[in-house]
Amino acid sequence: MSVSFCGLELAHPIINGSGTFDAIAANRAFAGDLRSDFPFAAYVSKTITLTPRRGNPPPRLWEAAAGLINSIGLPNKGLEGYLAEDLPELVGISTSPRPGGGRRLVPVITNVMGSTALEFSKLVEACEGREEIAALELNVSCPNVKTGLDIGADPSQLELLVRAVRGLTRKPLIVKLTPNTADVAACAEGAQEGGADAVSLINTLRAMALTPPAPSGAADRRAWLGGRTGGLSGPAIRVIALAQVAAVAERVTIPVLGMGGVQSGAHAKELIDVGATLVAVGTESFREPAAGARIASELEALTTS
Amino acid sequence: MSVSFCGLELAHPIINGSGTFDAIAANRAFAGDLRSDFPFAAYVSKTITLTPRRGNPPPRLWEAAAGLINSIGLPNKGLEGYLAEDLPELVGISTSPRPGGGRRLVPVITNVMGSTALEFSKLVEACEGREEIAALELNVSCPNVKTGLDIGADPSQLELLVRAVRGLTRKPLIVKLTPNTADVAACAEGAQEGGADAVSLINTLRAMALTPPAPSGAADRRAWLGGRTGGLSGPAIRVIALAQVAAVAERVTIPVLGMGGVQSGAHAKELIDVGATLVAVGTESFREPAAGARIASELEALTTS
Amino acid sequence: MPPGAARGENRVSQAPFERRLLSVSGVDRLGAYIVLRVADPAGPVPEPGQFAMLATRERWGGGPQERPYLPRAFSVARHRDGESHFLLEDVGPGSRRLCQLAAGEMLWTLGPLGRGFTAPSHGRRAILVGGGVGIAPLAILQDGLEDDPTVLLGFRDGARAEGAALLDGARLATDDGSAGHHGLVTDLLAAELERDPVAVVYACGPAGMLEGVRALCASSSVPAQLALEAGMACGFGACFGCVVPRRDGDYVRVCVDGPVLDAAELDHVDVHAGASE
Amino acid sequence: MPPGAARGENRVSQAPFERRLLSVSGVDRLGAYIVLRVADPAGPVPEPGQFAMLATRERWGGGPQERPYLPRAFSVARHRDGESHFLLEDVGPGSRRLCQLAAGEMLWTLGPLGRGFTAPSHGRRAILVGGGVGIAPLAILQDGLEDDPTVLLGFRDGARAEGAALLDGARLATDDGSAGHHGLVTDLLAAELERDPVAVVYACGPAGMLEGVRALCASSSVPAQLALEAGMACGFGACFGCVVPRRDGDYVRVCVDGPVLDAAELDHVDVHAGASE
Ligand SMILES: Cc1cc2nc3c(=O)[nH]c(=O)nc-3n(C[C@H](O)[C@H](O)[C@H](O)COP(=O)(O)OP(=O)(O)OC[C@H]3O[C@@H](n4cnc5c(N)ncnc54)[C@H](O)[C@@H]3O)c2cc1C
Ligand SMILES: Cc1cc2nc3c(=O)[nH]c(=O)nc-3n(C[C@H](O)[C@H](O)[C@H](O)COP(=O)(O)OP(=O)(O)OC[C@H]3O[C@@H](n4cnc5c(N)ncnc54)[C@H](O)[C@@H]3O)c2cc1C
Ligand SMILES: Cc1cc2nc3c(=O)[nH]c(=O)nc-3n(C[C@H](O)[C@H](O)[C@H](O)COP(=O)(O)O)c2cc1C
Ligand SMILES: Cc1cc2nc3c(=O)[nH]c(=O)nc-3n(C[C@H](O)[C@H](O)[C@H](O)COP(=O)(O)O)c2cc1C
Ligand code: FES
Ligand code: FES
Repeated sequence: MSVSFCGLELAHPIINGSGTFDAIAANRAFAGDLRSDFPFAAYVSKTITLTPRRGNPPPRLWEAAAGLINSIGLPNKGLEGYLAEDLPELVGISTSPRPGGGRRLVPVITNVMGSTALEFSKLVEACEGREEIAALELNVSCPNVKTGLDIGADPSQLELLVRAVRGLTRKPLIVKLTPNTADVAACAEGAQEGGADAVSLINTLRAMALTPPAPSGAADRRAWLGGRTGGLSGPAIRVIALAQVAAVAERVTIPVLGMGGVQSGAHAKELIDVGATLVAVGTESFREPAAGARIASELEALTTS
Repeated sequence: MSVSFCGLELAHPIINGSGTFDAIAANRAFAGDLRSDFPFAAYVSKTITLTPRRGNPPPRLWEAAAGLINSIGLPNKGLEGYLAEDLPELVGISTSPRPGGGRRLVPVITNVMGSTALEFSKLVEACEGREEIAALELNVSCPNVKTGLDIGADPSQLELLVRAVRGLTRKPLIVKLTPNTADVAACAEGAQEGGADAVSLINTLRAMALTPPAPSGAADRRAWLGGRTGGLSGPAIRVIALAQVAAVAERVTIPVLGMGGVQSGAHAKELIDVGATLVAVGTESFREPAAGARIASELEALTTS
Repeated sequence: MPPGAARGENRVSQAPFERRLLSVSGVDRLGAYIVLRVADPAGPVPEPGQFAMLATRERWGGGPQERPYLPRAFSVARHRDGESHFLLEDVGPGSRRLCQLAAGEMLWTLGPLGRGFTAPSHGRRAILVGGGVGIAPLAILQDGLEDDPTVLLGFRDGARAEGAALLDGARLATDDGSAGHHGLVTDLLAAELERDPVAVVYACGPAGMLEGVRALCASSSVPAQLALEAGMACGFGACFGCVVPRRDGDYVRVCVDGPVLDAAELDHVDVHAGASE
Repeated sequence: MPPGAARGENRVSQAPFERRLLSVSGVDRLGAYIVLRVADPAGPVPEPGQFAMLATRERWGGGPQERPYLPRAFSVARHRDGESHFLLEDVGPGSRRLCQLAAGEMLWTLGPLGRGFTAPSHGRRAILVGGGVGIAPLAILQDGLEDDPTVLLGFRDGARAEGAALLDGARLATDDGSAGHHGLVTDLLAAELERDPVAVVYACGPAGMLEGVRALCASSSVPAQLALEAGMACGFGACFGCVVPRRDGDYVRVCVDGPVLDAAELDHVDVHAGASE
């Protein structure tokens, strides 16, 4: 089951989706030593920005049909806080011992987002200096200040952005594509042209919910989410993710990290069958914190049978 | 409850989504006279093309989490066949008598698609000559022969297309936008600039399914659908539709026809609350043929309470 | 205008436009199958070969896959004493949920739908050929025939072969030899046509079996009516999802142009016509 | 390192990482509420104020809305004889489904989670203030207190007021006057603080009530611990969805920094903190 991805040797192909598992909080909330019994083969941090962000006002969650809409708004301590306080706590984590061999170290993949190429450059440069970081994931789903569209939605713009940071790091560079685009495969190509070592997808799909009618009956039609709109994740988006991952894998030669609505080893295998090398689990971890480990063994059973 | 839309006076705001209700087949399949007891306030034809199409090879359906993927492939008799055989059977249909007043005539909205502006022009010209057609809906979700992207995915291209046909008809022109784009509001603006009288959304979202593992256990990883990929509809896409309809309604001044995953009057009301004038019901009619009438009365109860 | 008038003699009874909430009056085990009895005293009497779209009122959907979402198609296996009978095999989430129904529970029902079998033309004996759960529509067909037909049924194993009790005087074939002829039901059909080809064949079952029946009948120019299956979303011609290719290359909707088709209309029976392969 | 060490004295018992499938040992009606008893002899003993994420094994999800999808958060109301008790009110699809559970059915449980109440500092009497279903964590708190606390509970109506039986020696207030004081429970609290302000207040209930308690205690500088609610997706700090604003403007996660927060940390109780408003 062990797999190599951009030079990282992983215990199995299942990792977490950025922003869907807080290793530090989980290690505190749960008994036992999660640090030596980690459910994922690699740990992806939530998105880190140059300066600290509080995130969006609540409510931040809405449960949709077979899915979840979130408008978390990327709260984080900012680059300095992350490097100084969080990163040290994230090293030395390992998976539980597996039939194959003993414990495998869990490399840290740091996910960063800037609103300009310059911001991305500063983030990448700072991370390049820290050997605890095994790889970088660029979150290019942030809105372009001028157009309001996601930076990553335009293939040529994305290529320029990746090229701008490529020279600043020797670490594997994963570009997390936005699904809110007309042609995700062209965006993946742009990322590859710009020098990305891998692409990951899908991020959440733009969605919205309205405040439910009050018990009184008088309906209040404001947007429910503090961020007004949010991103849809979970089972509802799995077949959309499958189509986008297949389209991207056909178009690029670099490895693909697939995600979106994965709940089982069978779901993970479908993403791998259409071309993904690794599979990330997000929302399912909310239903079951140990989902990553379960899905990894289900996948193992499916592939070795 | 009666509502006017682009000059059409309708019994209520609920109509069918193109390709999700065959009035002629339904009238044959069901007892009683559906023609004088029609569930929808207007009837939208399935997409008509210049020449006949057989559609995609089966299988054409896949049931997803809270949704349906279809790769029907727009089978139709072609323009001539539609005008000669179907259209005459579609006139004189009326809704069931409503508390308000008696029966209301159900106008025919003909949905057409071409792969070039010229094809669209021929379709629109031919329809202009038939008074049985009350309005036209342009399906611009067909792939551009060069780029492979949906024609409607590029705002400026869309504006040119609409402008090219606008002059050819005095009938209300509804542009059915594609949801597979980075900026659906910009596309709506393009349609408005081009002279559209209204926009409708959302069409299905590109999705994919793989052939389920055979009972033998040997998994066959071919794409399940004859068309390889298909379009996702139903409850799973409702919150995405809500976000797109809200974004479009904020940007354009022309009326908006909203659809996507509507199963109840409450769902229809949410689309109206974010700016839709009419609401179309698609997949829900498969679960319940009379869904349109039920949703219309649920909506009436909600809005008059 | 009933479609029957439009083409052929297929017998058609029309469904009410509103799906109806009916109550389960009984559930009987029949070997590997379940016979679901649904009280429907007021509903239209279905014709042999017609089907209904079924969904339970409670617990339709849910679970990690959130399936079933759409209703499922099932042939009417019998209609007597104001009850419709359905023969069910658990092959997935929808049929499994229906198999879990108990007397008194409620069922959403849309039907009868589709075009049924046409009566045997004068002078020709009827041969009923069924495979697995596909024997269902042959039972209600047999109920309506004046002369006793020849009944040939094929099953995978002994447990399924118990389903044969649904019809009278059936001769069996099983893949594993646990009952009747050790082999395919089409072997039995071949012998029958050999013996006396003045017949009309009524067949329903997996696509593979139907294709065998079609080929046999074609080569011995015996008329055959095949009750097809296809994945369905609506059952009343709305979605165009249930198509099978006709000889002339056009696609026809199994739900409104079928499910019973004249074998002569088909070049071959596409494997995808049989969802429950 | 348990977070307890990090800040204050909040009592914390840690959950196993694997969600556990536990069996319902009993379901009791309590006026408008349901008391769900779950057998958990082997699990960690929860601290007062902690909660668990619950989901039924069967029929979680489905129906036209396909909800509930995620597990739901419920305070541990009591823990004795190897059983955890939860007090449920049917306010939506998730709580409704849990209210339908019968003895013997299985429940997915993740917990105990979050930071509980801190013991009353020496010399101050404990005043427990609860509103509606929010009285749940006060019961397990009362079970653990050496000296009898003052218990003030508010309810919407008589049927809900029956829930007061969960605690001992409670004084009541109801919106409709059907039981106890005709008015708000905060009226009772005001009088109590008037009488003797040397106290520490433990409160749980709708956001409106919590804000009233917070304001009262602030003005009479009485320490107060508030058990908050917020819509939650995970319950263990993973999603950052359950935040409430702290006085310093930062957001804190109710599931890991709470649910029990020192009133002094809050500028006000945001209405959205109370999902079951
Ligand atoms: C006219 C007609 C009459 C029928 N009569 C009977 C009858 O009398 N008795 C009976 O038992 N059955 C009958 N069937 C078959 C029955 O409708 C199907 O077996 C049933 O729909 C299966 O649903 P399911 O959820 O149990 O299984 P599914 O999960 O739907 O699997 C059944 C088949 O559907 C395909 N499939 C698998 N997953 C999906 C998916 N996600 N989306 C779409 N397709 C999928 C596969 O080919 C699979 O083998 C009939 C079908 C038709 C069309
Ligand atoms: C720490 C904690 C402890 C709790 N303890 C208890 C307890 O002991 N007993 C008890 O009965 N309850 C308790 N609750 C509240 C309980 O968790 C909620 O009432 C429950 O989640 C409601 O779920 P539901 O599906 O029944 O209702 P929902 O449909 O989820 O509605 C509940 C509220 O959620 C919001 N809402 C409505 N629709 C949606 C949607 N689609 N997505 C997101 N939000 C929506 C609305 O504000 C609504 O009022 C506690 C909550 C927390 C955080
Ligand atoms: C609550 C929540 C927070 C998320 N935060 C981030 C984030 O900070 N950065 C990012 O790149 N993706 C983020 N995502 C997207 C996920 O990493 C993942 O791409 C998406 O949820 C699809 O996978 P899933 O369906 O398995 O959840 C977040 C998703 C959720 C549900
Ligand atoms: C089976 C099927 C066929 C469809 N055919 C068409 C079509 O021919 N033309 C078109 O513009 N939209 C077509 N659509 C899209 C619907 O009109 C509608 O935009 C979409 O299904 C979303 O609505 P819903 O979720 O209520 O189904 C089709 C949808 C389905 C499910
Ligand atoms: S099942 Fe929809 S057209 Fe046949
Ligand atoms: S509920 Fe997910 S962080 Fe609190």
